[in-house]
Amino acid sequence: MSHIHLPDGVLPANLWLLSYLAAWLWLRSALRQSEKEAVQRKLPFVAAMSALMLLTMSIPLGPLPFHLNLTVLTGIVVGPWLGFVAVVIVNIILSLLGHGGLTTIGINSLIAGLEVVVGWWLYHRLLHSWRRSWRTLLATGLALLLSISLSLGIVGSSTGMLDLAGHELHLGQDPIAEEQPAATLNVSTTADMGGEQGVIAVKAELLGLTGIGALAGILLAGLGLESLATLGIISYLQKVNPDLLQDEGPDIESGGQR
Amino acid sequence: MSFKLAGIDQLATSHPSFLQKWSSRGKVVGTAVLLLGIVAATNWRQIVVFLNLLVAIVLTAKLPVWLFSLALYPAIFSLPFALSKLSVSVAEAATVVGKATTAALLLALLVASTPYPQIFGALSRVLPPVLTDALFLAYRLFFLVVGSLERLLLSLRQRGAFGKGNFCWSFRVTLHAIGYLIANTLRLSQRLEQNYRLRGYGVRIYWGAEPYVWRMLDLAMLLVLICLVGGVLCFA
Amino acid sequence: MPEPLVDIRGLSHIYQDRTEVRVEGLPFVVMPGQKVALVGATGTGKTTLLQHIMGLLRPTRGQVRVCGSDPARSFAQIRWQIGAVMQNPDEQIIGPTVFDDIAFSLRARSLPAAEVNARVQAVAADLGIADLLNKVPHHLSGGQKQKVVLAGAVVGRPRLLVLDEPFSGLDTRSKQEMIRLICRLNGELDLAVILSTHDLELVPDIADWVYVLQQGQLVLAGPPATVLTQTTELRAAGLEPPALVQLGQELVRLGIIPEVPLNLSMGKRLLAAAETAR
Amino acid sequence: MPEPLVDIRGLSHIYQDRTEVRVEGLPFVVMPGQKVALVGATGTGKTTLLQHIMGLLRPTRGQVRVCGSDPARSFAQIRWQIGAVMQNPDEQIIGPTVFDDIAFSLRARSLPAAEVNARVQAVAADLGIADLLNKVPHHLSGGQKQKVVLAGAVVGRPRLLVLDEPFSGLDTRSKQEMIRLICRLNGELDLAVILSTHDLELVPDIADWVYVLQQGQLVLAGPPATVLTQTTELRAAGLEPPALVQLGQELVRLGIIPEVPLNLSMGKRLLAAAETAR
Repeated sequence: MSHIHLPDGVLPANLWLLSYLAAWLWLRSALRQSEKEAVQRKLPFVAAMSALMLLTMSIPLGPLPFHLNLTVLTGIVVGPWLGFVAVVIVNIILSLLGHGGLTTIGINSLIAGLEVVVGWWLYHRLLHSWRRSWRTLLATGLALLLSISLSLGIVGSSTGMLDLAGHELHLGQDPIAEEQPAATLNVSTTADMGGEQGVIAVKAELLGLTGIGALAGILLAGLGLESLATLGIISYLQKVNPDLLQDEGPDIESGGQR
Repeated sequence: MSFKLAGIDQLATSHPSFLQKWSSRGKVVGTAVLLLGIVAATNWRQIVVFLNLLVAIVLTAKLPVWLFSLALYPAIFSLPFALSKLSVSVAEAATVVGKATTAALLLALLVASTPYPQIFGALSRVLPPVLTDALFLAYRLFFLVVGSLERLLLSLRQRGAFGKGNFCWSFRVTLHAIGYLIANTLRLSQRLEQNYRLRGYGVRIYWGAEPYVWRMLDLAMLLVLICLVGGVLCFA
Repeated sequence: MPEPLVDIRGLSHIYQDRTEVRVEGLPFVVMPGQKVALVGATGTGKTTLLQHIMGLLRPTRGQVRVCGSDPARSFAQIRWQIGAVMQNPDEQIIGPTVFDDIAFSLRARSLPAAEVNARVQAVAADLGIADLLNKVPHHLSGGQKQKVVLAGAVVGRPRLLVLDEPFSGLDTRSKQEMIRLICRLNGELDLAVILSTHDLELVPDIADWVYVLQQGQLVLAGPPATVLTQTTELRAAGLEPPALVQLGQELVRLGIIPEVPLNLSMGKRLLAAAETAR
Repeated sequence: MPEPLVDIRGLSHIYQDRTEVRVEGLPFVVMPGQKVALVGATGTGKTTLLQHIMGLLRPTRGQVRVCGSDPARSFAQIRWQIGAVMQNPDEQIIGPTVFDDIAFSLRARSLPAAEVNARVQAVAADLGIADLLNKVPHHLSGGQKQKVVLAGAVVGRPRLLVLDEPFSGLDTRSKQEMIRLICRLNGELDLAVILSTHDLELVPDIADWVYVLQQGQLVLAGPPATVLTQTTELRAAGLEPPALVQLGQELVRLGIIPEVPLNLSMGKRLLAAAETAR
């Protein structure tokens, strides 16, 4: 949902270098932390979730041009620390295949990593006593909302696109004075999303659907879809393999051939 | 996607070209130098030089044309950024798209001329070992899961999964399929890890038999690249 | 003479990675209610042929007719005429419970819940898996899973059942049980059966007609008794004739029994007859 | 008497999901250079037993000794003594080319490149896959892939080769070729072989000792000629005796041949002898 297919060469150097540094520090502490959690035993699951995230990005959801990210689900299944490791792996492989740049691995990992951690924390900690369905929906929805707003702010402002508000940027209708802030937001989101959502936002603009309404609609649709999808997948796993959803994550010896 | 990955593997290991003469470490560092040049480029002329260089390499190495399609995604993903730059100038917009496309083509060239264990091996010099191991496992798993998914989708299609024109039904089936894939992939990852462990994985994955020394050929290639990147950036 | 259910001639399919798979030579024809085995070494194109029958692939060249129409073009109609069982049951079962999985194709056709329920119960009872309906498929044995897949394939009352290597991975008991079930469904529902396999031992028990595929050519066709005794031709196609048939041929040559036994029960019967005749 | 290579007694393993798998009854003992088949219906615990031998699982109860030590504890040492071939070759291939894959365990042991090269070339030539060394495993057939896995398992010159259902999915030709290769490796390298299977037809060709596992109990042990003719006991264990053995028993009862043939060549030999005797 909020994954950025941000290509190389659009972010200012200080931003991607800084995000590289931050992601590196986060990764170090994630690895140090997970060392205590028998990382060797859980490594296969990290790899599995990475492979699945890569895969679901190529499965369209019905007629809609969205794809799932599974970031929150990854957090729920392998935990917050190893979940970040999985996210880094996904971004490295994606960049090697042209989906997102090499210089943007840092920022992409930070934002997706945030979804992993917030999703895990909401699901397994804050809302622990809630019903599974509400807990899943809220954990996914809130985690995504947070990461979207954050990436909006960081990327939008740092690429200087917020400054473009003053320019005539509307591709659809004439801008009128009151609509200026909405237009600003729209453009920055376009920049932030970069990928399908960005393209959709631009399409929406071309269709004349400028303003906060169209944008909110698009974002909410994507956000709602990923939340519903996470819920659907979790209820399925709950029926089929409940041990995968335990707090400690799946255990190495369960399942498989006898 | 799986077709492309298998095709890339095939090219990387068995496509004869002058690229295979360079060591993988040389190629990885060379890629980094060129990438820095692309990222640091400030106008479209510089990008055009880099792009031409890469296209020339792809063509002289007789790599298949579909390699260019890998650079197509970033071109699309950079469009929104380009649109926002249109207000400044067309050249600015072209630079944004050009940068993304050229960088992606550069990486495509690297993966199509260097076997993946060697790329991961070079990465393992800078990345923590746990990350490299998981990266490697994820890459192998991806192949297996794609195969499994393809067969699953065929079977589902045959059973009438997606022909109903009913979004809710298709959505539910898709979620079940993804749920199934997750459960299955987690189990598969355990078997994979066990099989690898039996064969010596876990001590430290061995990433290829290249010696540590830099050969003259690699150094010469790097020197040429550095001069070229420096020249282009200063000149234009 | 009734119209053939399946009629395939001069098929060729070129995959995305440029490899070409051909099924030429004899025409591949299946009549209603017939049980046909398609045998050939691995990689000769058995699966490609079956996927064309199911309408999952479009031929690059050649003619494919199923129930009188082109299955790839009229996939939406043809689909309900065909039930399919593939090699790996794990890659076909996605319902969270056995019931959900068997009901899948009925729900895809938007049948009312009551009818779905009645049909699933009936087919599960018929195949002896009624007690599994509430189970999670993951925990079943390979043989049970394959029965679930079979139930899901025939619950929609198709006219044709296509099975692609359905026995690999099953033990002998489970294989025999699957064969018994398939033959019963064939008799009860007048269901035509097409089955691909590289295991010739099972062919006499399940098929009344055999096609042999050798490097893209259908080279032999006929009833099992005719085809399985042509050991030279089978070997040329990369197939090993059943051990029982080979031993039986020796016994015939020695004059101990009058004809080659195709399966164990026939062998025992022939020997018993030979004993009483002496 | 030499020390046994594998010695397992009263094994029980409780998985995380609380299911218990037992391998009790007779002790499971394998001597150096011996070829042992472990047969049993699916789900009886064959894989669990093999995983204990390979040190991948730690027994909840019972004793597991391999090469004189506990394989789960001294996994790092034991690993190089054991080569393993599992059911699905795709899940075992690591390298981007066949060469890299076969070389994997040698490189993991940091052997010098020249020795790695020599050993890989030798084993590939031995198994008849020297022409595949530069290929990408993804494009090979199932039988070729399984040979690559076998090469990767024996290239490190282990003392024990463990094979878990290595033939499922292979056609008869590939099965026979795998069997020939395994037997040759056994003879040349004095390699002990433990193989699990539910396909009794192949057991006489590959094993000189058979263990039968029935619901967590090792109930039968002995050479193939003894075990495979005990049809009642095998049926009780959920296994179907080979058709050839059953027909052979009839022939013995009728006095046509003096002993039960275990495979086709033995059957033909017995019949030829019977013919000349008449």
